[in-house]
Amino acid sequence: MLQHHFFNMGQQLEASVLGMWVFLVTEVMFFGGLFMAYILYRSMYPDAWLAGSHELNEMLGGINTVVLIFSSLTMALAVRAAQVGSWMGQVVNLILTIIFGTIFLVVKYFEYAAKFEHHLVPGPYFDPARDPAQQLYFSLYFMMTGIHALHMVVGIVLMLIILRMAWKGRFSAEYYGPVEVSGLYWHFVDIVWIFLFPLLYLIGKHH
Amino acid sequence: MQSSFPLFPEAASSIASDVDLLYFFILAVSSFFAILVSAAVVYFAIKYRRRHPDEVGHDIHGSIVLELVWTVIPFVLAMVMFFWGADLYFRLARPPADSMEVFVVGKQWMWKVQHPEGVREINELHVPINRNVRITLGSEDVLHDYYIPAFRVKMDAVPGKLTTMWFKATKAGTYHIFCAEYCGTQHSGMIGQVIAMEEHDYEAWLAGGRTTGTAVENGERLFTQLACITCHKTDTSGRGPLLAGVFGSTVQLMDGRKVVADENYLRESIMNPQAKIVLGYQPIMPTFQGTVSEENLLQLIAYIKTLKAPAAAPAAGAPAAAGQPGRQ
Amino acid sequence: MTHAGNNSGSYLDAPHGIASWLLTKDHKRIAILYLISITVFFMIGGLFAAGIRAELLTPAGDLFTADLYNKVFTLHGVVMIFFFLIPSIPATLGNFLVPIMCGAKDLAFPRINLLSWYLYLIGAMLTLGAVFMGGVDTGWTFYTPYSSMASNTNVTLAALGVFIAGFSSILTGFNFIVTVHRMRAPGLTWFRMPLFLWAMYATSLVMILGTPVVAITILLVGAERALGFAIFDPRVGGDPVLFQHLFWFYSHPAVYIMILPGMGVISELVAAVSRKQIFGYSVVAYSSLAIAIIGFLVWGHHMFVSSQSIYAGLVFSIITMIVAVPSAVKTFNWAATMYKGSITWESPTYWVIGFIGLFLVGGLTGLFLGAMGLDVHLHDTYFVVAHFHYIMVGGGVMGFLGGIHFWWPKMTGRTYPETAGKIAAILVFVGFNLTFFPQFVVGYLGMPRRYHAYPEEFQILNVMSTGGATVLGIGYLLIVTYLVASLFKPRNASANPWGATGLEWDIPSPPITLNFETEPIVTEDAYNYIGRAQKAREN
Amino acid sequence: MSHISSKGLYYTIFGTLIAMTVVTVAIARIDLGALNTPVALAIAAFKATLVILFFMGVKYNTPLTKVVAASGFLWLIILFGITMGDYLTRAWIGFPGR
Ligand code: HEA
Ligand code: HEA
Ligand code: HEC
Ligand code: CUA
Ligand SMILES: [Cu+2]
Repeated sequence: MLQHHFFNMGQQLEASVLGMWVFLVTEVMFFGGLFMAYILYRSMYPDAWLAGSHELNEMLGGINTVVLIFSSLTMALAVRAAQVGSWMGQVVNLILTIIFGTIFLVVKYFEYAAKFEHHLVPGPYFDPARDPAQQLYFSLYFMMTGIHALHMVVGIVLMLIILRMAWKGRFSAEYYGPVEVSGLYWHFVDIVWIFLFPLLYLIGKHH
Repeated sequence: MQSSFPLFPEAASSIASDVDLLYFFILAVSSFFAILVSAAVVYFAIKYRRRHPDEVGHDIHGSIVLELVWTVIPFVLAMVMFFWGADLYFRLARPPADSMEVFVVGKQWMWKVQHPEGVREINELHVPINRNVRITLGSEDVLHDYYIPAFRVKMDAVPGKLTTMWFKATKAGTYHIFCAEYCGTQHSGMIGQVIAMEEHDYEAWLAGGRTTGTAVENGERLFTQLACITCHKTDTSGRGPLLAGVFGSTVQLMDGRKVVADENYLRESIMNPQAKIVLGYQPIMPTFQGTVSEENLLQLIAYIKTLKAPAAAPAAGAPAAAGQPGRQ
Repeated sequence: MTHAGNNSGSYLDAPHGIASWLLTKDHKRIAILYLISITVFFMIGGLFAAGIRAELLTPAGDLFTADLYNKVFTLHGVVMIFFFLIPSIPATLGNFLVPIMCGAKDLAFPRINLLSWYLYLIGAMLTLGAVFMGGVDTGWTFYTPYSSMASNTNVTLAALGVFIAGFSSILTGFNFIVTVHRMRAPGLTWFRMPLFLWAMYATSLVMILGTPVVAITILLVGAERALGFAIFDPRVGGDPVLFQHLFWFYSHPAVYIMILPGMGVISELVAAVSRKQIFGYSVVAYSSLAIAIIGFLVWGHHMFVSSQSIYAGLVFSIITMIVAVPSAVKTFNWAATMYKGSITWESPTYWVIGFIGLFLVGGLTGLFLGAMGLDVHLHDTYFVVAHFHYIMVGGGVMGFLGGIHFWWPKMTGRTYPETAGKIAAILVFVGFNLTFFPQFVVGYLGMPRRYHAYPEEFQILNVMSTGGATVLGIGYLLIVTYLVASLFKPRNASANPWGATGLEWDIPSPPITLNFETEPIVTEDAYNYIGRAQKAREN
Repeated sequence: MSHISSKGLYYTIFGTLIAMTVVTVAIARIDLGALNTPVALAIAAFKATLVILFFMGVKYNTPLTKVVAASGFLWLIILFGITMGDYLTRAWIGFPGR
């Protein structure tokens, strides 16, 4: 398990955890560019944001938020199971995590389909009756949720790999780095959604 | 014009020699440091050249005093450069109130100029010397940049908004205009000339130019042609707000924000009317994006700017003009 | 080719075969892979530069069409920046030296290191693909709305290439940070680290914090073009200037990705050629971090005439002036290190002196640009072109070449002909100045950059520039020639040909696959020339 | 890193996160004037902090990890703060495009 260039397991685990954190910092900045555009345009076109947000399905967004929180819990429990060396705990929680992630994507698919039907996809087919500035809103909506969904896909693939390793009993109280590190990634993707949900779905719901 | 091998640009505006002065100051500081350090390095390299293969240098680790000295001195000099540069920049950014106004629109790949008197020209700009000239810049397509090296002025033309620059020519002559922001194939062909003339020559030139009415007259005509007038009547009975006095006022928007109605606000109100809805009105104004060219837009704005608030202005403290919910 | 028996464990020899190279996880082999690839891209970028200079020999745009010229300078900029200079020192010398200087057997994530090289290659291939499918003409800055709406060239493909190359750069930075934090040998405290490590660490910070922002920005431009999205589109109320903010948020700090490694190399070289402790070691170390961090606050100095608020301009201008100070401090410390040194006149010294002189001019002309009122006149003229070539070619490339000359014996086990090295350094220095000094003059005269044709009165200066570029090109060709030729000679380099300190000089040239037979233990500060000499005398 | 949190802690955090989600949705229906967005963001930030501290275990991690985790957000503030600083001061001078 110890790779040739590390001197001991502790060094290896510390290096991979630190590595994941450093990587997550780059992820924060990556989404940061989108949030920057969001902040600017929302401050310039509050009405367009209001109108755009009204087209989103708050219910589906809310369900997805809950689904992701569930998946974060099972992820945390999977890491814990690895730490205490429980094979059953790892496998069950990882499977649950993957299921929740998949539910999220399925819901997302239905949301996107509705947007296509209602001519809310920016570009030539965008509903001409709408204020053009709403194209900014929907462009950002699709970029932000789309890139987030892409991260979910990557996360699910990652989880499948980890599941396979866990299934084979590769992890133990001494060696659980990969579970922990992919868990960090999974939680990060959840955090992004925690911000996206109110910022995209919950604008001016009291109107 | 210029000699065939110039090494320094002509200084033909009121600000040019001030810019040059700062240039020479930084040049002097830079030359000092560049020569000092290079000379030191070369001198040390020769003086302390290695004499036997096993020789090592002296045991010197550093000196706090020296570190402080060469931190503080560059810092102070850099601050001088900053304040000096900032002062110049502020002067370049603020057109004097008495400036005559010229509209310039950049378009792939030409400059269209419109004088207040209505004379138009392409890729040329005739200006009188010793008068402040304020240029309002627009762009029809991509970024461009109006650059007159002899005047040391430059400003981007940004699609979607208006920008400003100004200068006062001091020497009659013909100078280059360059497009300094990359804008596609003919970027290097988007050039022209400023012709700075004595005041009376300029008047003569203006009189000889063909015009289709002043900018304001054209704006007024467009205002009718485009049927703005159907909603923006000369009293408050229209479906749109009364435009008299709007320029420079503070407008109350439906979403609670307040904005000052400057040129860019007027521009946006016409091209993207939904972006800011005046309090008390419906978002019914159609967009004129695509219908109104950037030049016509400048004319409309020039016209709206001349519409002064009605004589019976409300007394101080009284609510805004009757029927004008959005106006303050 | 003969293989000296005592080097049988060298990383170059075992295992054999192309596959063992293409699938290697050894940081030293990856460094070599990178070295080969960036050299190829430097040549390609240089060919484009030759095209630019040939066109500008005459005022009329007679050699190329305007369209072609625009593609040539765009690709020159894109290739040189993203595929040559940004990876140059970090991915070659950095990859090779960071683990060794740390006393580690490899980088923390060898597989990711290899991945980063493949990402680089994929990005490079996509960009080259864009070249073969007709090129791109946006300038390396990809300004909207030209790039998103007006240009009818292969922007999307090139942008994708840059996007992917960005990830390669992120992964390199990420690897270095973890390595420096977690893999240092016992006894190697932060303030015993060679300054090259400090510089690589600071560079990596910029890579991981800045690169993602430009990646997403480029992706947005791609989405506008490919999917019809609207982010910067002024017709629906988008702001093209927002693109500039996002772009320069990365691309100004990126200029420090390009120069900090060079500064790190020069710090090593100055100490080694003077056989002396660096003057003000900790100040030089901290100034790298200061540059990396403060460098993030100045990006708007590229936007003084972009219609950004003048108050924002004020803030950017003052911080620009402040960030110049740590560079100044470094320069003075290098000069002071040479005072009372024992200075050799071997070829690395030539590069050191060349670097300091040219970097000085480049950096100082940055001050002209940072002074807002003056930048109004200078922005987007050849003055800017001259400024950044002085730093990037005079500083960055000189630093890179200096480092290559210095560590070449270590990397390949071969020495190169000293005289040729000196002649090349002089040719490059002279040719460089002849190329770019006239551009300051023509820039202050007002010649805008990215111009395919220009007014006649600028011709003489442009002819000088083209002449200089020829000399410069010959200089570079000479270097490539003798370095490549040296590879066909037997390995003759000793472990420590310069008599320098540093962990890399304590191991054989070329090093063995896992660098160290036993884990090294560090007991002394970096550049302990005097201590070592004393010990040698005692024995 | 070798720290192992109890399952109970995870369930508590989970419960809080769900509750906070309900609160956000509920509060969005109340008109708080200009405060709606800040409140929504504050709740989101609170939720994110919980995830970072407990699910991701930063609370029990080395100071270095804490610094790294914080630096991402610090740099975001730089990006947002300075850029918006430009846009918010644009109208001050009163000449378009300056
Ligand atoms: C490696 C690359 C690199 C580096 C290190 C720098 C370093 C600096 N740059 Fe440069 N720059 C570029 C690459 C680089 N630049 C590029 C590529 C562009 C153009 C991009 C494009 O538009 O395509 C550009 C453009 C550019 C502009 C915008 C010009 C314009 O388009 O209008 C400005 C403006 O402020 C600027 C300033 C500076 C400053 C102040 C420094 C400072 O960091 C320099 C500090 C160094 C010194 C000052 C020298 C040493 C000091 C002394 C010996 C002591 C004396 C010092 C004092 C008195 C303070 N640069
Ligand atoms: C690392 C970065 C880097 C490097 C090394 C260089 C190297 C050179 N650059 Fe480059 N340059 C940029 C980065 C760089 N440049 C950037 C970012 C721009 C802005 C682009 C934009 O506006 O978007 C630019 C723009 C630019 C311009 C301005 C174009 C314009 O605005 O219209 C010019 C003009 O002279 C120029 C010249 C040169 C020259 C002569 C070299 C020389 O140093 C190159 C010498 C090298 C060789 C010549 C190669 C070696 C020899 C061979 C491969 C053999 C074949 C050669 C011959 C037969 C001659 N460059
Ligand atoms: C169909 C009716 C209609 C037409 C036609 C119309 N407008 Fe308007 N306009 C409005 C309404 C309603 C408002 C206020 C709501 C808003 O801000 O969109 C308005 C607002 C404005 C404002 C902002 C006024 C303020 O008080 O802040 C300007 C400027 C303006 N219009 C100019 C024009 C010009 C110029 C034209 C013609 C090219 C035009 N309008 C055509 C209905 C119209
Ligand atoms: Cu217009 Cu360049
Ligand atoms: Cu910069």
